[in-house]
Amino acid sequence: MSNVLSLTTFLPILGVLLLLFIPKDSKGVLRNVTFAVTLVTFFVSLIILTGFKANADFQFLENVPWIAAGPFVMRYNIGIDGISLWLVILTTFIMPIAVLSTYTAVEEKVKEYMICLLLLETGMLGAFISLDIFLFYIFWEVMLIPMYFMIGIWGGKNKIYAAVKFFVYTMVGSLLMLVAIVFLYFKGMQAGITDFGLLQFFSLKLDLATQIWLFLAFAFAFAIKVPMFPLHTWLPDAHTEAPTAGSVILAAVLLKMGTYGYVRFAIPLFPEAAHKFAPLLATLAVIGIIYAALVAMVQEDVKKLVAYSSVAHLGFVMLGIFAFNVEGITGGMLQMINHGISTGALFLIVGFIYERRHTRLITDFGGLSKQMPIFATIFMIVTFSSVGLPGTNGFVGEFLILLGAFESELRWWTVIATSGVILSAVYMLWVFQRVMFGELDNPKNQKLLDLNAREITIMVPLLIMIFFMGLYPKPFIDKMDPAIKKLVSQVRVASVNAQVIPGAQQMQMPEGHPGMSQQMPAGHPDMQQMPSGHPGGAMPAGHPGMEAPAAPQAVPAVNPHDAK
Amino acid sequence: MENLNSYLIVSAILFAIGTIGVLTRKNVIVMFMSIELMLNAVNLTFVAFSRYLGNLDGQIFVFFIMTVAAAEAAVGLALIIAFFNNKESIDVEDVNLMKW
Amino acid sequence: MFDNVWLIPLFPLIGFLINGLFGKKIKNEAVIGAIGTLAIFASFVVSCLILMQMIGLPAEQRVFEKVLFPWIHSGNFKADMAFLLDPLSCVMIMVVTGVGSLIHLYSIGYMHGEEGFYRFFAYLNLFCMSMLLLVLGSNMLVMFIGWEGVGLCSYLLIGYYFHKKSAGDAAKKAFVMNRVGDFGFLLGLFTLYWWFGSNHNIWTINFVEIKAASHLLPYGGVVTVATLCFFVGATGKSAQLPLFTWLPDAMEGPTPVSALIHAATMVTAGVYMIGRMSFVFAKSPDTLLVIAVVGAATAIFAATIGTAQNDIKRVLAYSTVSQLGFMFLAMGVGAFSAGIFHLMTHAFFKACLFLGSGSVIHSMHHALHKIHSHDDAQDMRNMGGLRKAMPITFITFAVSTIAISGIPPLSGFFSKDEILWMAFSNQFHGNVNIYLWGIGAVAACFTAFYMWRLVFMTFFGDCRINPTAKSYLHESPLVITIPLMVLGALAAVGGFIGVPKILGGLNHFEHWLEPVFETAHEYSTQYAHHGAHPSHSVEWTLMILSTVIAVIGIMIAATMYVKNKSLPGRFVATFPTLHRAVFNKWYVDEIYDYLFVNPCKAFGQFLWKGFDVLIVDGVVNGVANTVMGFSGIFRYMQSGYIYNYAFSMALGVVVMLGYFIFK
Amino acid sequence: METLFFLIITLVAIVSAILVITCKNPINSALSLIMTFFCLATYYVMLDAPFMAAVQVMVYAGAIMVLIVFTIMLLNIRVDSSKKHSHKLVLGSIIGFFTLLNTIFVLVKSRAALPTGPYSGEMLRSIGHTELVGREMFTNFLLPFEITSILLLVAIIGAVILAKKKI
Repeated sequence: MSNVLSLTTFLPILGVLLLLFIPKDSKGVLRNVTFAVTLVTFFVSLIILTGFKANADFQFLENVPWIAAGPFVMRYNIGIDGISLWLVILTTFIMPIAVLSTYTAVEEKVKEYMICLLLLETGMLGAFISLDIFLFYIFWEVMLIPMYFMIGIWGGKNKIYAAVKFFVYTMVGSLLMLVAIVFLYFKGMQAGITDFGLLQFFSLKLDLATQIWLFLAFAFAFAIKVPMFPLHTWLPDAHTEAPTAGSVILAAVLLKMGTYGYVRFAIPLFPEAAHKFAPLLATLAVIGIIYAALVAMVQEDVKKLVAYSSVAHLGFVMLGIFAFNVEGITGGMLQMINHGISTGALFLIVGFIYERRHTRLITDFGGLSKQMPIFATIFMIVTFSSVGLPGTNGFVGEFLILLGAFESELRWWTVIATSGVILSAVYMLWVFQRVMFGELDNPKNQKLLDLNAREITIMVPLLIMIFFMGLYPKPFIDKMDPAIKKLVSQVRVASVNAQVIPGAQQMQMPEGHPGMSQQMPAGHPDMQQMPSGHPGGAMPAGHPGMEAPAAPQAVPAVNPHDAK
Repeated sequence: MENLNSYLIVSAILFAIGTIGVLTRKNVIVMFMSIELMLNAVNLTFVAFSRYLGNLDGQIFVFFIMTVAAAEAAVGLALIIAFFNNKESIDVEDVNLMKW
Repeated sequence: MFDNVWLIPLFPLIGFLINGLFGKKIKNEAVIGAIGTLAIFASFVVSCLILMQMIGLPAEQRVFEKVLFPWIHSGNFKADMAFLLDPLSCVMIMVVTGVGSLIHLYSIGYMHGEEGFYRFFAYLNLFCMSMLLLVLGSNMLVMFIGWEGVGLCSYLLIGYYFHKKSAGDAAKKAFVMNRVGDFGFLLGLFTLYWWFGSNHNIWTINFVEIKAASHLLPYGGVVTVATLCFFVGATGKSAQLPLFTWLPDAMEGPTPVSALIHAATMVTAGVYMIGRMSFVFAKSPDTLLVIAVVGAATAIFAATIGTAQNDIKRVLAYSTVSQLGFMFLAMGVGAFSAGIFHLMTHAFFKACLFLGSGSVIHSMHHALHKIHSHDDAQDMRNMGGLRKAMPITFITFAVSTIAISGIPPLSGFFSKDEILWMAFSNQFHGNVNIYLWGIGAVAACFTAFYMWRLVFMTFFGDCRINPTAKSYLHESPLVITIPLMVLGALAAVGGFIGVPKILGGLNHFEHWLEPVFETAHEYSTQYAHHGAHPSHSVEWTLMILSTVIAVIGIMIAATMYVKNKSLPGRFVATFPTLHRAVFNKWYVDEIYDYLFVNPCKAFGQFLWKGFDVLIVDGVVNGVANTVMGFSGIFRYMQSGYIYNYAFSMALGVVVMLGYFIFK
Repeated sequence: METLFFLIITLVAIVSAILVITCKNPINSALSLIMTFFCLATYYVMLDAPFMAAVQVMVYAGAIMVLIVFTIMLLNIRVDSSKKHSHKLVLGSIIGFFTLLNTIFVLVKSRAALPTGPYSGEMLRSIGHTELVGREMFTNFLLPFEITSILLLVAIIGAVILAKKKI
């Protein structure tokens, strides 16, 4: 079973081949086959889960030659570690649910729709498992196309606008990333790197100026995908126009590409630059949290509201990642999965009522609890999961993120972000109240049917995950922990060398203990290597002699000119 | 027997006339005939060269060109009829589906 | 028995699952009610056993931690699902399960025939479970689960009549205000965790461990920051200024909910939390002062509003807010055990009052329903003279009212008097003491006044209800009156476990809690002004004074509402503005709407329409439009006419050929 | 004599070719085109390729032109009524002129070494053009010849499918 990772990734493509032989009029068969394919993919991915050993290494590696064009050597180089493992599982877990949700929602061009879904799955899985930067880029783009069609063909009223907006936004980012990848490769070649394999680039030492430019290009591409404020405006449009399954996948998995990109590429490849921009990105993340919450509050369309809540949630994820400590990144990773589950569930819920009423305006609803008690219960659980109620999954992630960020230099950011917790309750409960509570006064709503068996089947796995992850997140954390520790140590070496930007210093609490002790608990193995008493956090900004104390073992001397 | 160049010049003139016809006329059938004219100009060149070089390959090619021309005539005219059935016109300006 | 502490929250959880998942199919109210009640009663039995065992142990061994399973372990952070048993949590589980059992029993009668009967019991059990987690949690995070869990249940139960818009609004308001508090709680947790971790490499949120390390904490400084954050959490949960407005609105829920959640248990969580972390709070005299001031201010503020309300439950709600203010006052003056004592006695008499009012409403509702009247069954202006129709309800209600007014020797007297005494005699708030005491005493006077006003308006005088309806008024069934009698009895005698020394008592209660609070007392003596301790005669004087004050309050009420009934009307006519302000709760809701809610919505609207759509999308669409503009020019090259393409092609061929030939 | 004949034929061919592209009525264009085809057949005879001439007359002047004339009559197109675009005419003529220039130069001036074959005038006359072409066709070019049949088959099916309104 050494090829199980490839198998998981390309099973959906085999499914596409199978679908090609099914006449387009037999919609039932098409749906069932697609569902079966995604389900099989999920079960195969469980083999990965059980076979995965909780250590920091990349596992299930496959590495074969692929393209060798002149100096460019791309290899089919895949593997997963604790960080990508859960995202792979999340993808395979969400897909059958998404497919099941389309059984009555999509009636036109079913065959093409199912093919799009399966292609999308391969694209997403491929992006998560790629260890070759170029391979990653290919899969990254592969994801884009089926999604574009899903929005553009099966979307709502304004679908073309939304699809083009989605496409152009993402494309602008990814082209910048492509340039950066090529540039990085040339830099790598000078240092003796022979192919696009990601792991070799981790040990590549770049000077700060180069790092900054490359980081910016990568960060920009990922920030669009996340999406971070102020690059988020494609998301509400794409979400509102996309069909339910599209929204679910978009929210559950595609957005994770952005945050995953930071964790896997942007930060470990360019650690010094990442540290330099951490305050900026954290600021944007925090603005995103508050901003999206405020905007979500006044939305009239339920789906748009959920879309904005996504922006807020991913703001939390970004904050956690840029805390650069184990708690924060673990929280961020958990929150990615949580968000996939809860927001996916929310979109499914919106899809359910949309299918029944063909409207998503909040004012068209009210008092549905009376008519749809099961729906009300499920909606409530998901709402509270999204709000981050302890005992549900949302809490664990959010708590660890805030805790991690509070421990790091991002203390004041955390304080503001924590207030987002209040706002999320406001907008989620308000919409819940307006939709579910009150008088059932709209005559159209009085004939609504409660969820049927299929719809309940869709929601049950999500509900189980909501409680399981909320009450017993240990198995999740245990598998990702070693990989995250490794990532943190990778980044931490750099943190000492990174310039401390002005302002970070003022963020210290008045007790005025050296910044070092905050980031680095005594007893951490890295600690011994550091020159004792070097107050990493308290170094005056712009000090050109920065590289002197820490340089010998970690990073080549930073050119003072670049450092400015 | 005239020398090769005179044939070649005649064929060049015919080709040019055909080109002008294709470019200036709007009637699809006339354009179509102009294309036939251009093909024939080429045929003439082939036959002339074949004769002066003592090599029959060129004439064989003319056969093939004729076959292609026949096939083209059949399909092309069918297209024109189909187009006419749709648009009640054979004006090339009405072939504007590509217009944005 | 200690090892089985996990059974306590487990029983209600099982009850919740059975009723929640299958209640709809069971249908039989008796079965559902029995499941719900027995679940919590089983917890009560276990709690009793644990209490017995703990009483048998020497004081210093009365701490026990039970780890159930590891919960969140990441990096340095460790939080287990673990329970802590000590005298404090013992008191709390006894109150929660004891009062809880009675209220469950009561609900069987009160909720009879309601739609969603099973739902009610499921939520009630879930609430009990959360509350038990809150009080049993051995670290801040487990406490936080309970903390939010009770908020959730409060949300669900306030919104029980979800078809009423006011109920939905009230539920949301309660949850959001609680969330504001949670914000504080989390920040406090972070601050404490980070401070211990970064300074002493103690990465913990476990109460026992923090207590052991609490001597490392400085006085003031970061502790003030952390404790103030925690206190914000407490104000949200316990409806203190400025986050108290949700509690009166929460009366939209069924009456047993008001009794259980909004009087006896949940709202006291803030007080419990301060008690649980007394060793941290005691390190910051500034925070203690803030707590005392906020507590006193809430006590008087809510009491004034209580005097002008006509809805029987709202009067009780403001009374609760006011009494919670007393508890915080106690915490703020370092009288932790007095605060917990008042918490307990308050649970007895306030639960009894709420249940009594529920009994009244139940009866009123029934009577009004019979004559198809749409009058408000909760409005005291429609009541009067009910003592004849409902003797048991009246007696228990009256006992509890005497207790809350602070008339000896009922329970309220002992606890309230101890708080007032400590407010006067504590040694670390200096000159503020006298004001704290004064405000407390005035608030006590107001309390006596509005509580007796309620009693007089409801049970005395003539019946103002429609005469036909009057004949339908009757005493509630046994299942309702039994809990009333038990609680009334507890309200009467519950104070005797905490009789102060000066009255010849042994103050068992304080001794019982001493192991929990001794660390805190140790810290607070560090900054106490060691002045002359007030003498016994002062204590006696104050005690008599506070009783006299309560009696004055009762007298005023009697004058206004029994003897001279025109007085309230004339009073209103004389001070119309004052009355309007008090009647409208000092316009706090309106001020909040004006200051927070509306600006937030407007700002959100602005961000969406102004920033998102106009600026960000404007830039994006602007770029797109620029590109479109250029392509609009270039598109003329792409006419879409095939002959134009043929032209270009021919031209291209000619030019290229020409270039190669003539070059 | 032969030169004069050549010149006359050339004149007729060019004039009729010009008529093809200038006549307003497509029928006239078609008839002029037939004239041009006959002139070309004449050239083929002069070039010792009588078989080619025969095929030219039969396939082009006969089959293809009949098809075109039928189409014109079927569609009942009379006069090319739509307005003229003078700029198009001018541009087309210029391009046509340069095409002529290019073609003449390519054909006449830049003639590189071309493969010569064994078929002299005498041979054509003695053995016969038809037989020689036939031999060549069915020996060296057998496969392409067979493939043309497929091409024609495809064209027939295509034409039927395209022209029919409903299949």
